[in-house]
Amino acid sequence: MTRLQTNLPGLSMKNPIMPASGCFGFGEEFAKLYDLNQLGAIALKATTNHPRFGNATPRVAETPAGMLNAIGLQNPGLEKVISEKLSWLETYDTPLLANIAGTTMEDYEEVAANLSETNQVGALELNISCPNVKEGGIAFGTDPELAAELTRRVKAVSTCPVYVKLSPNVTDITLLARAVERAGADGLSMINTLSGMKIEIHSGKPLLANESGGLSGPAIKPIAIRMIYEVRKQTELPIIGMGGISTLDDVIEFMIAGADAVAVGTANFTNPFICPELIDELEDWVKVKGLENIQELRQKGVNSF
Amino acid sequence: MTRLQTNLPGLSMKNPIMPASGCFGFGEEFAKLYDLNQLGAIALKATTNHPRFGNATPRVAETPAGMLNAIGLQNPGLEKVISEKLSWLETYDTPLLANIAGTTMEDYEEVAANLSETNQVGALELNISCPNVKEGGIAFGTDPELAAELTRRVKAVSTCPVYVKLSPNVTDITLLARAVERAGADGLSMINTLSGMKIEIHSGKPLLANESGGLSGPAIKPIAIRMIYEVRKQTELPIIGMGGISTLDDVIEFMIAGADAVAVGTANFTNPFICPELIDELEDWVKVKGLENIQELRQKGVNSF
Amino acid sequence: MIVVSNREIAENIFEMTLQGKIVQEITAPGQFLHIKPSSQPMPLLRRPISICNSNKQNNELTIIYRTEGEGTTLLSQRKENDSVDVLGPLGNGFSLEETKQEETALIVGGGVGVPPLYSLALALVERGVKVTTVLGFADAASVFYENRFKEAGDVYVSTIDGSAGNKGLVTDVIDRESLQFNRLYACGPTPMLKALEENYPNVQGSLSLEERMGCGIGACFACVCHTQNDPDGTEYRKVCSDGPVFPWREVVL
Amino acid sequence: MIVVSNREIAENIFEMTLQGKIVQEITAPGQFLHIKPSSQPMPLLRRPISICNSNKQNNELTIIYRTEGEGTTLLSQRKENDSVDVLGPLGNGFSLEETKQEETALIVGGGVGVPPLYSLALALVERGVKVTTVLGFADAASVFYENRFKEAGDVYVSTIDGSAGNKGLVTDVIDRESLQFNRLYACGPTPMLKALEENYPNVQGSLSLEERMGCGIGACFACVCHTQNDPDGTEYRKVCSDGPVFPWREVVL
Ligand SMILES: Cc1cc2nc3c(=O)[nH]c(=O)nc-3n(C[C@H](O)[C@H](O)[C@H](O)COP(=O)(O)OP(=O)(O)OC[C@H]3O[C@@H](n4cnc5c(N)ncnc54)[C@H](O)[C@@H]3O)c2cc1C
Ligand SMILES: Cc1cc2nc3c(=O)[nH]c(=O)nc-3n(C[C@H](O)[C@H](O)[C@H](O)COP(=O)(O)OP(=O)(O)OC[C@H]3O[C@@H](n4cnc5c(N)ncnc54)[C@H](O)[C@@H]3O)c2cc1C
Ligand SMILES: Cc1cc2nc3c(=O)[nH]c(=O)nc-3n(C[C@H](O)[C@H](O)[C@H](O)COP(=O)(O)O)c2cc1C
Ligand SMILES: Cc1cc2nc3c(=O)[nH]c(=O)nc-3n(C[C@H](O)[C@H](O)[C@H](O)COP(=O)(O)O)c2cc1C
Ligand code: FES
Ligand code: FES
Repeated sequence: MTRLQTNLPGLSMKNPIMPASGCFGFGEEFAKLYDLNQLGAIALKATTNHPRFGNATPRVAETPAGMLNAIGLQNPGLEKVISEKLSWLETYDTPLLANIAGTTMEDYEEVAANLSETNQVGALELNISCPNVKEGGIAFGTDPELAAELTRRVKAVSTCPVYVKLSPNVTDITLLARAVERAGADGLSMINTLSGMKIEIHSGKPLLANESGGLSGPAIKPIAIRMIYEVRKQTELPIIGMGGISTLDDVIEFMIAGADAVAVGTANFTNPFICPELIDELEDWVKVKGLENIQELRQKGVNSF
Repeated sequence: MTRLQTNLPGLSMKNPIMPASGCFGFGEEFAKLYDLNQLGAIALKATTNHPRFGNATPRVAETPAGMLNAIGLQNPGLEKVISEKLSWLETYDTPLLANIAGTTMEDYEEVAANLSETNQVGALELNISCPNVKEGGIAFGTDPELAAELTRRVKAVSTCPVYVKLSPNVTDITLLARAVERAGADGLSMINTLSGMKIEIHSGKPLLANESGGLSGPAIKPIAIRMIYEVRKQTELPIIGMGGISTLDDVIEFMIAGADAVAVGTANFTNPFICPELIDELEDWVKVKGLENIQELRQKGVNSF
Repeated sequence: MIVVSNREIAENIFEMTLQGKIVQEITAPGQFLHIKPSSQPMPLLRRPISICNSNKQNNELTIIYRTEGEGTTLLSQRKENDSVDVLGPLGNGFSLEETKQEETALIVGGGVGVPPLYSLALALVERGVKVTTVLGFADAASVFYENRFKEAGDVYVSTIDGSAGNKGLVTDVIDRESLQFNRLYACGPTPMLKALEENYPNVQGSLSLEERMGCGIGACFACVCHTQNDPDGTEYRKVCSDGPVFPWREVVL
Repeated sequence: MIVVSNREIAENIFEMTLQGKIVQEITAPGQFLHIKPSSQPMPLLRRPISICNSNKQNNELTIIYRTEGEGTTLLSQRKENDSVDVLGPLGNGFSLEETKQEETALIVGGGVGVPPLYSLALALVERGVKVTTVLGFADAASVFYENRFKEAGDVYVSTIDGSAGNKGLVTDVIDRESLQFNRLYACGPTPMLKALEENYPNVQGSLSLEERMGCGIGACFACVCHTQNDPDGTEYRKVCSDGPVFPWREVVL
């Protein structure tokens, strides 16, 4: 396993593959299917200070090679996440990346402070980009100033490294990346979903109760690759890459583009065993290719072969 | 045919369906397959003041439910477009939407002035959003001020209506739409392609010689629908909708979202007869639904049924 | 799983028999499968389809589905011996224990809500429960399994246009025939379930719900619904893993 | 078109026979088909595959393809009697007129560049042209159609690893055997075509090119290449509609 070992700030990972936030709950369901210790890390579902029910249903819709979701950050809230979810996860030695969300900067600070205090999460992932929260969450993800200020404030109250999850719904994602880097981010996660909509022509209405939702899945992969490639040219910050990964080739493509590790989201719904399968395939591939360690891929980037 | 009649500024169309710019050349190839007079209009390939060879090959790549292209605005230049292409098109009575591109505002003005002077084009479509032109074309599409100024200047030298083709690679497309509306645009075309990339993992290099390219096809449809829906809420300007249309349901979905007419791009490559087929299907559907005219769809919008 | 047979049994209604080991894991009528419609990567998401009946001896189960859109249409094209990617059995089915011997169970199904009720009917009869079934369809062409349900007891069919059985809704039939029952089991369109809940405010038994799903296993929160006694609106149930079967009046319809 | 047969004739190399009226429209060896790999919407783009041979009597044509990626793999799974969505025949083939009776044509093919040359060889022989063929493959397992080409004249096979025929490149064979010819026809990897063009700077004849395509009919400008005598670099040819066959030294390789 050592060839796949991937050490990122706060996350000492057996391999560079983790499930993406929101597509894996807090791990309980998948723990019935396989041993979570196989995973490089686990990105937890977004946690907010108070419990959230989320949006009305329907919350998901299928699109060509993708899906829209408007879950609306449903979660049991900070207190229960700590008392129930994190304590359940304690038996695993896989590092946790706790995704946090909020409406105001104070919300984020509260969640960040409390979660990092538990010493149970390896790192925090600031979800500044969820397109399904209307109250203002979106602005953090599109305005470099706000993103930087939020990063700075969360860093100040956190005892563990902080990754910022970038939104693709922006004109120039490198501006956001550089802004949060200057503000002290320890790493980047990219990309979150693209804002999209589907209209159900029989009713003539948007299919999702929330009208629009976040587009994920293979359809968005070319956009994710382009953005990671662009950001990688401008920063050496660790990048957790995601957006449509469902095959070994996808994992390799993301790492060549500049990702240090990858997260698998939507593909968990099609194949709940996708993460351990990809880990096995990657291990075989690295051996066949004779790579000493997986980091060579991303370090050499587009000169890999 | 009258139920499908669609009258937009400069374009008196038998039906609301046209091929999208760049996916139909100047019509010559498709004229061998069917009578171009069946089409509502024809969006011509982008024309620049001087001939352009475009980018190195490979220029196209397939992606999940989509494709990337980096043609780079190859075209024979203003002079030949007028002397060869427009004169060939003279025998058709289908209105022409001439897509124009350039590097500087003066380029656009020159092409716009000359093309509209021919009296052969019904309207102009300002391509301010082609992600494959590096010299600055991109800035026009992402900066509302620049987009507005360009629109104003092109309007000033044009004798026919001017549509502005918006880029989806922006944080808030409604800002662009409103800026060009205030600057005098007669209509909007949306959306152009999303900037994307594919890395060929065997070589470890971007597959396209140009590295990145524009993502089109069904994959981007949810993004197009969302953007048209958003823009429609803010303006009554005519919208030519496009992005992944390949079925009758798609056409209807775009019109409900707020498009007055639609353009079909990538689908012409899969099925060169797609435009006349969709026109026939739409005509049947309108009859079955008992609509007096197709505009009812977009006028009622999400309250259609 | 392997397709044993796949045939149209009513207009746009297909019955597919599948063979595979997961049949052994079925614990109750009302559980469902999460099915990948095609062997190709697209369409992306699985489709939830109820288990209609199963046979542990030969590892076979039956599903019945209507061709609604892309996924079910692709499913209808699968042929004998094709292999189908199936996740399941998922969810919690109907609990049989709640109905005592000699009691009468009224089973009410609407359209493609009918399938999961078939194995329920058989299981109830096996327990010694008396079963009466009311099946509602759009029209004569979409009626299926009427005779199968007769194995379990009296069957009333209604169609909206009256082209088969009684004209009207299932609730009309129940009223007209003054059907009496101790327990009510239902699956079908939400308006039907709502009407039943309103007409029989004290009814005991359970209903099976539909909701659009992502994962099907409880991880993505696509399929949640509100609960009825929940003043602050933060309580929820997941249709895929807490349901799809719920007691009457537990969740908001 | 309808699949008459589809079978593996060498490692990852399939020969498919298709039937349909468009066979009547074939005008020259070297034209190609633009094939939708699957009956599903994905993959989106068609795949260009050369016509290997055709028979106007029974409306059949043959293609030979290597399973490279998603599209050709899907094609390899198509079965007898399946219908395949085919656009074509497209492009301009080899012109036979340029070679006179009694002249000698050297045909050089590399890998999956070999197929279009087969009908060319037959057509040349029919004109009374003498044909010598050199076929280059990666290894013994990928060799195909060696015997077929023998119907048209002498055949030399080379493989890169020497596991069949001569070891080395096709150009090595031509040198070693001092093959003489009036015309040279070639199709294969660009490095092979380049080597031929450099080794025989005055050669007459033509070559067939590959380029990634969108439309396949000349409308999208995906497949252009530069021309050789073009000081300002704005001249171009479209591989799909001006080619795929070009005279030597017309386009930049
Ligand atoms: C627990 C459960 C059991 C079901 N059992 C049956 C059954 O036994 N027989 C039967 O015919 N149908 C059943 N359904 C409905 C069935 O899942 C949908 O008809 C089917 O998913 C439609 O897929 P499609 O691709 O044909 O349609 P599309 O409209 O193209 O589907 C697009 C997307 O929407 C989802 N979707 C569309 N309609 C529904 C729906 N009603 N419920 C859930 N998801 C939907 C699809 O799964 C897919 O992800 C059940 C649904 C649930 C939730
Ligand atoms: C005029 C012409 C004739 C050809 N004739 C033959 C033939 O007779 N036999 C044969 O085996 N191959 C032939 N090819 C190559 C064949 O088109 C590709 O191998 C095939 O498209 C690969 O598709 P894929 O989906 O399997 O591969 P993928 O790599 O998954 O394809 C992805 C995309 O790239 C395109 N692509 C990939 N490789 C090529 C290529 N070499 N040329 C053009 N497009 C490519 C595909 O068409 C598709 O759009 C020909 C190509 C051209 C241009
Ligand atoms: C159902 C669903 C729920 C999601 N919830 C979250 C979330 O809570 N927090 C977050 O940062 N991202 C969330 N995401 C985004 C994913 O983590 C990921 O960034 C995105 O889906 C792209 O990856 P994919 O294409 O592999 O799914 C969610 C995605 C989906 C599909
Ligand atoms: C090969 C190709 C070339 C294109 N060239 C142009 C162009 O010259 N000018 C332009 O405005 N848009 C161009 N486009 C964008 C299309 O007009 C259209 O906006 C986009 O492809 C989305 O529609 P689609 O998904 O139906 O293809 C091009 C698209 C493709 C695929
Ligand atoms: S479908 Fe994912 S939680 Fe129910
Ligand atoms: S493939 Fe479109 S021009 Fe050649």
